[in-house]
Amino acid sequence: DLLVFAAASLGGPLDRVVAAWEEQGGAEVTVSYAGSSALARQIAAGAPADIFISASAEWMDDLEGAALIGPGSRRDLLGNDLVLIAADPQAVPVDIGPDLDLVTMLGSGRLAMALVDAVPAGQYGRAALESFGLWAEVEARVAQSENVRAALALVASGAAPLGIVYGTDAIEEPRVTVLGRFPADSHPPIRYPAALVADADAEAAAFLDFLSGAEAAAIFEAAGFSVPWTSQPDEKVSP
Amino acid sequence: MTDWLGPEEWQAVRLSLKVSASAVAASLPLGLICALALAKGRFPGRQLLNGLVHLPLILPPVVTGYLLLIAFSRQGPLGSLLEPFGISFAFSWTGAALAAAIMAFPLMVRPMRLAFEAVDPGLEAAAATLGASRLRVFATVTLPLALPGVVAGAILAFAKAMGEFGATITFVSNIPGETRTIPTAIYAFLQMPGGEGAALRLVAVSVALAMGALLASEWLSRRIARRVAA
Amino acid sequence: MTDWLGPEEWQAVRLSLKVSASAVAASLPLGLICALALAKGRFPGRQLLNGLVHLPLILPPVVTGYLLLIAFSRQGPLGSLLEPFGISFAFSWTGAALAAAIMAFPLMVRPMRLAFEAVDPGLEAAAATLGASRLRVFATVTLPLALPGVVAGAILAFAKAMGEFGATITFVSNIPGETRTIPTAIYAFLQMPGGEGAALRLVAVSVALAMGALLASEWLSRRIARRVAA
Amino acid sequence: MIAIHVKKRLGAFDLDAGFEAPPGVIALFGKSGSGKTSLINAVAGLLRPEAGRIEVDGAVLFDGAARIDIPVHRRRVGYVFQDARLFPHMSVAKNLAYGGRHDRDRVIDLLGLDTLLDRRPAALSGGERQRVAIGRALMSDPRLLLMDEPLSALDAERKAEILPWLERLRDEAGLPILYVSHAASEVARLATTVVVMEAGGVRRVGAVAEVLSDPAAVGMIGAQEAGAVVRARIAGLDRIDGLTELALSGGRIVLPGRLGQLGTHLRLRISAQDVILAREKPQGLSALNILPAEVTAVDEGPEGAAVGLLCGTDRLLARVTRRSARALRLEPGQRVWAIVKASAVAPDDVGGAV
Amino acid sequence: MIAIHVKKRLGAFDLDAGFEAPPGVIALFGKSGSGKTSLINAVAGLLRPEAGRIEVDGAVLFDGAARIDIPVHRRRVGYVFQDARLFPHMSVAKNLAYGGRHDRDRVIDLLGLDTLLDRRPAALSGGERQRVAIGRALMSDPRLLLMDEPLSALDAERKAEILPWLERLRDEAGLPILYVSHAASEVARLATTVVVMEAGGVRRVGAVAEVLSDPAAVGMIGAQEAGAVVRARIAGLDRIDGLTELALSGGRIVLPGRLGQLGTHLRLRISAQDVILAREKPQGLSALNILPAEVTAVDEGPEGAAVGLLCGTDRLLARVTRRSARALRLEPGQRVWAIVKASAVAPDDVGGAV
Ligand SMILES: Nc1ncnc2c1ncn2[C@@H]1O[C@H](COP(=O)(O)OP(=O)(O)OP(=O)(O)O)[C@@H](O)[C@H]1O
Ligand SMILES: Nc1ncnc2c1ncn2[C@@H]1O[C@H](COP(=O)(O)OP(=O)(O)OP(=O)(O)O)[C@@H](O)[C@H]1O
Ligand code: MOO
Ligand SMILES: [Mg+2]
Ligand SMILES: [Mg+2]
Repeated sequence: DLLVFAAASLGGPLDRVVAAWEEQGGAEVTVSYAGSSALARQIAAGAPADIFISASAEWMDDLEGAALIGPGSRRDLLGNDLVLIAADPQAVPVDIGPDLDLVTMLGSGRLAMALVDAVPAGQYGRAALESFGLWAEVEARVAQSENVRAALALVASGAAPLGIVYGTDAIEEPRVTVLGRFPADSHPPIRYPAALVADADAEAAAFLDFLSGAEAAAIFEAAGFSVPWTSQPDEKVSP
Repeated sequence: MTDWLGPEEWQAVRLSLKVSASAVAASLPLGLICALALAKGRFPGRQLLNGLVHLPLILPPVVTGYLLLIAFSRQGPLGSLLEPFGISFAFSWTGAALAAAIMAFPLMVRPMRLAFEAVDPGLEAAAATLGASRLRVFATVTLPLALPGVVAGAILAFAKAMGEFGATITFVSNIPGETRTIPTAIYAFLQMPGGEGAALRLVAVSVALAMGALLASEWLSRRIARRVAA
Repeated sequence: MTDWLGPEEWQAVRLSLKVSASAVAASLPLGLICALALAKGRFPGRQLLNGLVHLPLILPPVVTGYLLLIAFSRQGPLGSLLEPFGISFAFSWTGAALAAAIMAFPLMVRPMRLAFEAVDPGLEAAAATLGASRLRVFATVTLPLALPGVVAGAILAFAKAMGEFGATITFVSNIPGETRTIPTAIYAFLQMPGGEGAALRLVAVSVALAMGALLASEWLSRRIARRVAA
Repeated sequence: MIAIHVKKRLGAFDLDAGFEAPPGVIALFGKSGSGKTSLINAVAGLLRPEAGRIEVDGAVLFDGAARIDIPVHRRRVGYVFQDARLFPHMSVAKNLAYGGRHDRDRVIDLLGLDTLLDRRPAALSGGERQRVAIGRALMSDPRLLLMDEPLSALDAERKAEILPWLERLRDEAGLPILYVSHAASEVARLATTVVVMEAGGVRRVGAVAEVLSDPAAVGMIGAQEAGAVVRARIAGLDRIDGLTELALSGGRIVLPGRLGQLGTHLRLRISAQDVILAREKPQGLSALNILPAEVTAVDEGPEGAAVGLLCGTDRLLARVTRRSARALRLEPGQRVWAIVKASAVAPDDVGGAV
Repeated sequence: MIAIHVKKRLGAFDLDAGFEAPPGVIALFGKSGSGKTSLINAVAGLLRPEAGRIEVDGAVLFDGAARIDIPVHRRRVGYVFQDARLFPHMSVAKNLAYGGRHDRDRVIDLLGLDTLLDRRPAALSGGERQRVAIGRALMSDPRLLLMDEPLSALDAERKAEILPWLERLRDEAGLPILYVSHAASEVARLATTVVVMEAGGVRRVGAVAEVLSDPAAVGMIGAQEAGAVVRARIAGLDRIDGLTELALSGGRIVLPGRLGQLGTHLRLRISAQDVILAREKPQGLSALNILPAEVTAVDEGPEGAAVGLLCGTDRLLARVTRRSARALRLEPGQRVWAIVKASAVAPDDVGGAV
């Protein structure tokens, strides 16, 4: 049996990948979803996890630094992008760049984001706005949520007129309208690194490979994730 | 002390105190009414009221935050009701206080209710024979005798409000100076690798404040209890 | 009902009941001792004990979970102490129960303490003159008379345990069948696009269960109160 | 006029009591558990009867048929509870003033409360507590006073101080009092009407002089407690010996102490055990009080005989052994001498009905 | 032997009381607030004295100097509180059995508790509660009984039933009893020793016969309550009239009722107001009890004179008006006739010290 620690935002598609794996006769997989920080700390405290899928590179770096992950097993499993969403269904798409007049668009409202210092989605969003020189003028107008799903809820409920969330979040929320996508180069690449936990066995390695395989890729892509490794297949490493 | 907490953290501390105190002060009258109704009332729907009061305790805080968000958004049932009056809790410290008040409400009501139930009905009857109306009996006999429990409930609620996080951040988000209370700041630090140190400093402040409140409440209850029983 | 909750959700429901009930049952003796010590004891460090008991209420749950994680990890001060005995709370349902017990502890102790304080010392003195030792006085007079408060505390703690999320997920993660209680399952659903429906179903179950417990407690307390006062 | 009729079931106990009485002090007399407290609780409004009617001086406090049920706090009843029920969080002064400050200084003085005013009830003795409770009820200026064994926790001296004050309340303020007591001497001193209760019902109602002087009632009241009540006028005062001479309808008697102004009227309780009977007028006795009387009834019981006497127009009661009754050939119509050692004497005003 | 010496400051009140007394019933007599309850609380262990020593029948319960302080539950004191303090969550039966089941059936029968056994205390009347409290203390088989005005809530009939039982406890079981009461008649019937308290201190200690027959003590005890206690032997029984003839040291008297077995000894309280004095032997009185006596002391007070008498070897007490005292020329050494209407009479066993 395998225990996978995965960032909570991977919920739906990862469950489907696990189902596909088990259907093919793979070992039973249990997934524990929580915030990446909590999972990383638990692994550091000796959690019996076999695989860790983080929503941020930082926490994976942290574990790698402490030699808690299988050497060479780390890979960027998934990618994502950032979108600007609006509560107003009639809102017209905009060009996302240095000319974006977010302040005017917000009016008296707030811009919903995840915590800009602490939660990856917020950190990426802040980097993007900084790269356009927009951060200084909107900083005071940002409402920061505990996680990106809460930011999405702020917009979906109409509490905030605009928000910055992952593309995958916007897909399944009918109450929000995507106004535009942030260019990939406006923020550090959004990556979900995955790795084996230090003393994982061969079965875990097999599942990690399955996660990186074509069948899994199809499922993740259907959910809106990008699959960066498909363009760099030779970076795959087997333990 | 000013050295090891930055200005933003001090702001969070001040805000937390303001939010928690306001939450307790504003919900106290309703809390008393609910406690009294649950303790002495015999009306249909009493069980329902009891359940309602306890709901925030049972629900994960994030869910409570979501429900508040939905209810008080501009299109929400309560938000649309209040909007014509210019009342809005969205993204303001009053919203944080509302969230804290709701989360702390069950903790406020329970001890008060128990205290009201423990007041000897014989003394209330004696007051009535001396010509005291129901209201006067309450104000001069029931409430003073239940005061240790009432204070306990209020301080308990204050402590809970100081620690409330999930519902607050979900409902009113985290806006420095407006809704960024101590727990949100702590949460943010804990999300960052290496943020533990800063988080623990804030934890220390938070613990000190709430302990101070608890000590004060103990001292107060004992004074009251001495007045009442000795 | 089985249609609209999947097997995994049923698992979470069963687990939540097991975790909450175990948490309350296991912490009840300590809760009684603490409540009694705080109500009747006059010893140095009473204020410290009082503060300690309330700590989980004041701290954001995530912080409590984090502290538990550090304390009970294999290298942690408590974890290393318990390891030789084969006791481990790490990532098992017992850990979830521990987290729930600690988070619910202040809510358990407060009403019990108030109830103990409200017991007429004259009756305890009467029991002593009839030859009852301290222990017998407690078991036959103090405890029965405080029973409504004790039951209130236990049920309140149960309700809180049913809703506990932050400390649990931080301490023992969110492992289906082992540590995935209703609130963590709700959290996981809320993180998934389109998971709100499933989350709301679980919220409904959670509310129904906790309300059931509350109703049962009301009924029980009233029966006890009638036995005690009428 | 006070008219009380109540029906109420309490567990296995059935309260079904009714009586009417003129204003004054109505003594509720009866064994433990006979329903006295329940009855005055109904008058106070603390116990809601299933049916009945309670009227005090023209004011209807309760009427089951007319659906009248005045709330407790509007009934203006001063209630001295069997357990004092002081407010534990208030000083004695605050307790006293809770219902009003009617006649404050006199009440404090009478009940000896001045040194207690700053104390909390927990620091009072049992008797002190009861005194405060009495003061609190009096100061609320009630139209009806309910007293449930108010004096049983007090020492004799304090009792002797408080009783005249209650009498004055009854007479000067015209305050009706419903008074529960086990002590016939208290009842005799205070009561206008005696209501004897038994098992939730009223067994006997009547003017105090009539009930207490009835040989047939001795069994109900208790042999030790039986005794007649008569009205007397102060006919002389002996300042040197500190004596008061009283004129009864059937003769004069002398009592120790200065009992009042010349010419005023007193109520006199003459305990049945304090009356000695003689066929011939005795000489040289320390008891100076020898009255001619006629035997009206002899009620023989297991422990002796209760003898009803007519002395002038006053009814007296004597208890003698059966042997004495035979030796003196006591039978209705027989003329005897009654030698009286009057014990409990209460000054009573001219207006006071006996 | 019971030896109690305690010092304790309670707010402004200073308890500093000490006395020694032979086993039996020690009556604590004193005004409200004189410290009676505080004193027995110290004996029970509910109030810790600052200094002192408490010894009961050789067992040291407290000794400040030797740092002995037996915990309450090991003192084996049965305490009947001024407020009954029944356990509200237990039935009467459970309350009774809480401290033990000593002599259960007799206690239940005596106190008339059989119909109450299944009730909760809240459904009891005031007197019923006190009876249960007495039963509970008795059933715990104590080595010392503390009773704080236990009978004041009871009616005369019930009192008359319970008193002989307490007497039997004292005599048969040899159970020492510390008894607080305001009623001298209770004290006279029960007490072996009388302790008069005032303002936290002991004002007088002595054997009951000695204290109660001392004319100088009349002021402390109350004029109404004063009266001597004597020892008498049953010298004759009159079955037809239901009389008992008693032999005192100074003569014979006849009392109503069958008071015991021929030849046994009784304790007899003769209230000072029940004694009439005469210079010549009176004839044809209903009071058959005429004893020759010698005046030993005359104590004149504002309301009359207390006269000490020696009748055989028994001391009696009479209260007469000052006018009578003069008319009869009462002075020490004067021989008089005492006419007795004995009222409260308690059967007492031969062994009972008077
Ligand atoms: N805790 C206390 N603080 C101050 N004064 C007290 C305290 N407890 C008792 N007293 C005072 O001590 C005195 C003695 O009280 P205690 O109860 O012993 O009297 P008592 O003789 O039993 O009177 P009673 O016959 O009225 O019951 C009273 O004047 C009372 O007010
Ligand atoms: N709630 C109740 N349930 C059942 N029985 C009750 C209840 N309340 C009172 N009783 C019974 O009713 C009867 C009358 O009680 P009440 O208190 O009126 O008596 P009382 O005449 O005042 O007696 P006491 O002189 O002893 O105070 C008692 O036998 C008592 O046990
Ligand atoms: O319990 Mo919560 O998880 O954040 O307040
Ligand atoms: Mg009563
Ligand atoms: Mg007392």
